[in-house]
Amino acid sequence: MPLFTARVLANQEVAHDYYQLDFSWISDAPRPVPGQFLTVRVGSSGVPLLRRPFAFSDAAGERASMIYWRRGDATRAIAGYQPGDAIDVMGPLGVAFPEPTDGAVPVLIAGGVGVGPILFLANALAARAPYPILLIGARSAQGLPRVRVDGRVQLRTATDDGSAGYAGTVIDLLDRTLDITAGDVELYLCGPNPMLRAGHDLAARHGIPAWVSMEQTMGCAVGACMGCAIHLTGVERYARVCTEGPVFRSTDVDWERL
Amino acid sequence: MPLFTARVLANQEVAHDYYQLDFSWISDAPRPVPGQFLTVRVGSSGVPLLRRPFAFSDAAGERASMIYWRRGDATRAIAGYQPGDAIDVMGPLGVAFPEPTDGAVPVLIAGGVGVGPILFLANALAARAPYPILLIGARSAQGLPRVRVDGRVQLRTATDDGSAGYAGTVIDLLDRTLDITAGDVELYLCGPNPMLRAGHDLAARHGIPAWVSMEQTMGCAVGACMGCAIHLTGVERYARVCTEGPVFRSTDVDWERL
Amino acid sequence: MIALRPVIGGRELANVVGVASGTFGYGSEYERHLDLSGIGALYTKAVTMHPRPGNDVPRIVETPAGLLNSIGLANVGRERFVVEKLPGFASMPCAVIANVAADFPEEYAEVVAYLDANDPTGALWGYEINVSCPNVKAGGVALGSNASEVERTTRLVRTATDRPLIVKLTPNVTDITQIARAAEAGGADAVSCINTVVGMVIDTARRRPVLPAGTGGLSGPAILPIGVAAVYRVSRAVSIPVIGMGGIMTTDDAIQYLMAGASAIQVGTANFVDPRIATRMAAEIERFAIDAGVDSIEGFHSLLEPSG
Amino acid sequence: MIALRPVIGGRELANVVGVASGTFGYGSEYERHLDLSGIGALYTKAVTMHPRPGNDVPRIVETPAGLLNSIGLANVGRERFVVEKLPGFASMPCAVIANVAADFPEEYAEVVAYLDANDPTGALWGYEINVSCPNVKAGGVALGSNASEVERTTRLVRTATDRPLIVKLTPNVTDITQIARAAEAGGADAVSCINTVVGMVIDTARRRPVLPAGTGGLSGPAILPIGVAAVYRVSRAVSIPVIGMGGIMTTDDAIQYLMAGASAIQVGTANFVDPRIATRMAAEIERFAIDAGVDSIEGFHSLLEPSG
Ligand SMILES: Cc1cc2nc3c(=O)[nH]c(=O)nc-3n(C[C@H](O)[C@H](O)[C@H](O)COP(=O)(O)OP(=O)(O)OC[C@H]3O[C@@H](n4cnc5c(N)ncnc54)[C@H](O)[C@@H]3O)c2cc1C
Ligand SMILES: Cc1cc2nc3c(=O)[nH]c(=O)nc-3n(C[C@H](O)[C@H](O)[C@H](O)COP(=O)(O)OP(=O)(O)OC[C@H]3O[C@@H](n4cnc5c(N)ncnc54)[C@H](O)[C@@H]3O)c2cc1C
Ligand SMILES: Cc1cc2nc3c(=O)[nH]c(=O)nc-3n(C[C@H](O)[C@H](O)[C@H](O)COP(=O)(O)O)c2cc1C
Ligand SMILES: Cc1cc2nc3c(=O)[nH]c(=O)nc-3n(C[C@H](O)[C@H](O)[C@H](O)COP(=O)(O)O)c2cc1C
Ligand code: FES
Ligand code: FES
Repeated sequence: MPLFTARVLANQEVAHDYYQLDFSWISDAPRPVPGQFLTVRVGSSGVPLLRRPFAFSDAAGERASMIYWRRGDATRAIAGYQPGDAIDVMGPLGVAFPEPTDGAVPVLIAGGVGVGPILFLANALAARAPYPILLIGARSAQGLPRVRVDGRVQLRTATDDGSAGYAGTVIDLLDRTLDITAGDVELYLCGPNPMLRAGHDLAARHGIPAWVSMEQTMGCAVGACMGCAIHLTGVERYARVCTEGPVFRSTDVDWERL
Repeated sequence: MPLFTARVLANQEVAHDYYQLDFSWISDAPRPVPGQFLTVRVGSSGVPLLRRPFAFSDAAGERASMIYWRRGDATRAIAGYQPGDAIDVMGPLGVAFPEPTDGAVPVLIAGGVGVGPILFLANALAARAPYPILLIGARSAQGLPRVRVDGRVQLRTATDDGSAGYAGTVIDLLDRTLDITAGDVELYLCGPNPMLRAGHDLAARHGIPAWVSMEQTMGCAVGACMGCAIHLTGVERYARVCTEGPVFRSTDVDWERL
Repeated sequence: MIALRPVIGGRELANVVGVASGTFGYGSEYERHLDLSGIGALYTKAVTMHPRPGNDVPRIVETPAGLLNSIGLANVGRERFVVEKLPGFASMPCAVIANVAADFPEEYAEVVAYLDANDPTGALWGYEINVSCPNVKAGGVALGSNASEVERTTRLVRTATDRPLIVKLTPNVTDITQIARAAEAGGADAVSCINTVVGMVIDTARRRPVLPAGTGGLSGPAILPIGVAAVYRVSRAVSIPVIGMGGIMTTDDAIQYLMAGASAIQVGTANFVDPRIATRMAAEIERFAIDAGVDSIEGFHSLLEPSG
Repeated sequence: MIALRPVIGGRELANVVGVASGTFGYGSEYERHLDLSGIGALYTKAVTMHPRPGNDVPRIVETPAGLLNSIGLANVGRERFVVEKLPGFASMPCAVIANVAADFPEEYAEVVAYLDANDPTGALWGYEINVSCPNVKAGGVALGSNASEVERTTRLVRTATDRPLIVKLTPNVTDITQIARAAEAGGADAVSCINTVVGMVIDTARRRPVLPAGTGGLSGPAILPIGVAAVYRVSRAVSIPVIGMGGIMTTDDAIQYLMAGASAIQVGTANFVDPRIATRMAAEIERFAIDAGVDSIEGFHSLLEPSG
């Protein structure tokens, strides 16, 4: 849970209302791995009050990145950061995506704010065969992020309005992709809950394992406040997204009670 | 009480931690006169919550100005405004400094945040004889504002540490000035309460009239909330700084109960 | 055409958004500059038996997302109110409701009876009985936190007027629903809540409370969730309309109150930030209602899905 | 050398700044990363008779300058608390105070007796009795707003332990001083206040309260003036020490509480914003004391000039 002041290195729009923030990463903090997140404190006036969690979209050497959706007070403020500005960060936090089972093709599915962590994972998994398949969905072409993807990753995109890539949801595209992918497959999903749930249902139908990265409003982000609970399957079982997650096995999540 | 969105024209440091903000003034709003003030809404997050009052330091054509001390949340935010930025302003508000009695030499005394309105008055009174005498005080040289003063104004400065101008308080300087000023004199003061009070005492001793511009925390700024009261002399008499003031005859103010 | 018109004691208000007592004076301060016809109701600064100078100064101080005040019911008193303010109300393009404060139950009734008698043309639409001011020694929170005193006060005032009668509740109590029920039992046509929350700010440099009275009343966004919770509970405890307020700055805040069970709302501190806000909010609430397919105030209440 | 060491029930704490129950877990979450030796006291998440899963989700939502929570006392229960948490406390470089919650008075005493019996080495410095949680059906605000129940609960717990006993008060009452006096009469060594303020946030898009339970407890800067007022009043009503909290984000906020009459303070929601804050604040308060020529906690109290 290192806490430190990082420096903004770059802050650029990568899709409509989506930005990538690159910032310095101190060398003695643990190196973030895909699936982990950080929290950012925005301002000091009490509004917004809480630190905001964001997944890492990259981390290498003394540099780390996140991709964020400009949607509310905190993210609007972050969108105004300039190179050189100080940011108060805490991380890396949470558990990482597990490695795929040997020989399984990792199929990665991202929508909305899920692009960051999934991209990080795709670039990490590109180092070894079988190479990952990356599916990114958006409402329309302008929602698709302009980001750096390792050449070994097979990237396909889907848009709801058909303005780019496959015309349909990214889960429809996943369905098609599974049909044409030989051998073992393992799914990794991050995005809005309905997308995660549809991915889980599909995985269950195909009998393939799926990992999902979940969201919940956070207080402490380190497991102390019990604020970020989600329901797991089973009787009255809860898990903390910040420490038991954010990555969960999709069969552990109680999809009826989100 | 016109309310409108003005545009920042310039925003420049004029002394250590003091800035002058120039902004557009819509032509159908009343022309601000010396002593009047405006209120500015800063941000929209609820912190800071209230509009902040500032005296006009100038107004001509479609341009108006204020000089402000960067001291807290709101003024720090204002110091960050760039030319072209929108600002939500309400004004002109309050009563103006009265004209000096015919033939009387207006002696104007400013300290701290009082510089703006006194400067505005000095430049306005420079249009006719007898020309005003303007005394500006600060802790040290770097607190003295670099501002445009009409050539007909006799300007003298005082610093507590003697680093520029007269070595002493601006009230000491006033005392000296009164000694050497022939004929009728009328005082106009704006600045911290202890300065105003010392000016009032001096005026009383010399039997000359003095006008003071007072401050009080404001809610509505238009006379509706009774929040900005100060004590006047007499039994349980209060006056609203926003509408009965901010300019008061110094003998009307209850200096014991500020 | 949709009719979001609160009905209180058989009379209708033009829309759901009022401007709260103490934050809009007597309207005259704004009349020349703003079109007040878009306001549902103007609640006057409190009127009392005798003129009151108000509390020592300073009277207001900002807190995190809030405002703490200790005005102390500064007002001209019922007689000058009738002479100086009433005539203006007759021509006001919105309903004017007199907020009435007093030291003890009988005095409330006396002030209301006096106003009623001196307002034959009905410039006053109705009354809001302030048994919830935290900044006075008598008749404020002390009275308003005692259910039987609230009931007795309401009953006395009820006999003094036939006009709509609203009782304004304090949140500084263990169980606000109990006080609301007492007001209902006493014959109130509606209850309004919340008045300000007791708070204190200390100036650590000057080593004393900023407000000479020590404590003051907290308003503004900081208390929004406190007000919404109060309205949610009170509206489930009484069958008369509930007028909600506390921290409303945006249309979304207002809709929270309406969904929570309010039949009308009031905007207080927000007027200081933007005096045009009530009119704009009234229009935006209409638009929300149209989009949500809501065509009555009750429709707002039933939008809320039952919790837990 | 100055000694700002609160003495509660005859025992001394290292400094005036504690971390509030529910906002710092059991310390273990922070231990590896922060030096906890600068913290005056760590108040644990509430411990109950049986494990509690906590309330339905989501459990927290931000409000203007505040945080509304409905955690529902999620905790492992007294038995696992003793097995899993206690051993860690013994080596903790700061005092650990167990925050205890229960459904009824006897159960509070039973949990405390159990902890006492199973902690022969005294890893627990003392107890804070939470009769003020707004997010449970039994034993929370309902119990804590009833003076005689608070007195009875305190008395029962008092017989169960000789360690310092703090009773934590709710602000959701008409007169908090009455409840504080009941705790004192029951044998409390100190009272702490305030727990959270009841509030509600409605998600107007989803048309339901954000928290499935409907209401939750409001904390954070929004409630700062409410807490300061409570401490000011309570400290003038009882002669045992008062531990102040509610909305403390800065050292100046903490000093407001100390001047208002608190003998110690707790930092809650602010830990989420910056977990290092308590340690820093403790050092800054020492520095303030030196500058102000204050050499004891009582010195802070007498800094405040009498108001009005
Ligand atoms: C583990 C995790 C990883 C995330 N990764 C990303 C990411 O890579 N990119 C990205 O854009 N977003 C990510 N998010 C979501 C991100 O936290 C929100 O977009 C952000 O908090 C919005 O803040 P705001 O003030 O701009 O908007 P607001 O208007 O305050 O909030 C918009 C929504 O954000 C969520 N939110 C607000 N506060 C919090 C909080 N304290 N904790 C969690 N959620 C909150 C709520 O659902 C709220 O409805 C992640 C969230 C979690 C829990
Ligand atoms: C009639 C009048 C004219 C003024 N003219 C000027 C001017 O020309 N230049 C200038 O720099 N300052 C002027 N002030 C003072 C100015 O309003 C404060 O400096 C400003 O509000 C500080 O805000 P802040 O958020 O930066 O600081 P904060 O830390 O919020 O406040 C610092 C101090 O400012 C005062 N203040 C805060 N809020 C208000 C409020 N709503 N109303 C009044 N005072 C408040 C308080 O005394 C407070 O202690 C004037 C005040 C009044 C009443
Ligand atoms: C400066 C000020 C003066 C007030 N005066 C009165 C009053 O005279 N009578 C009354 O019933 N309420 C009074 N109130 C309370 C408001 O009417 C309202 O109940 C409270 O401020 C909460 O609403 P808000 O958060 O929107 O301001 C006053 C509030 C403020 C801020
Ligand atoms: C997430 C959360 C959980 C809490 N859990 C407890 C608890 O278990 N027991 C308790 O006595 N108080 C609990 N509280 C209340 C705090 O200890 C404290 O009284 C309150 O938050 C006010 O302080 P603050 O504004 O500094 O947060 C909790 C508060 C929060 C925000
Ligand atoms: S955010 Fe506090 S436990 Fe997860
Ligand atoms: S600020 Fe409201 S009356 Fe002056």
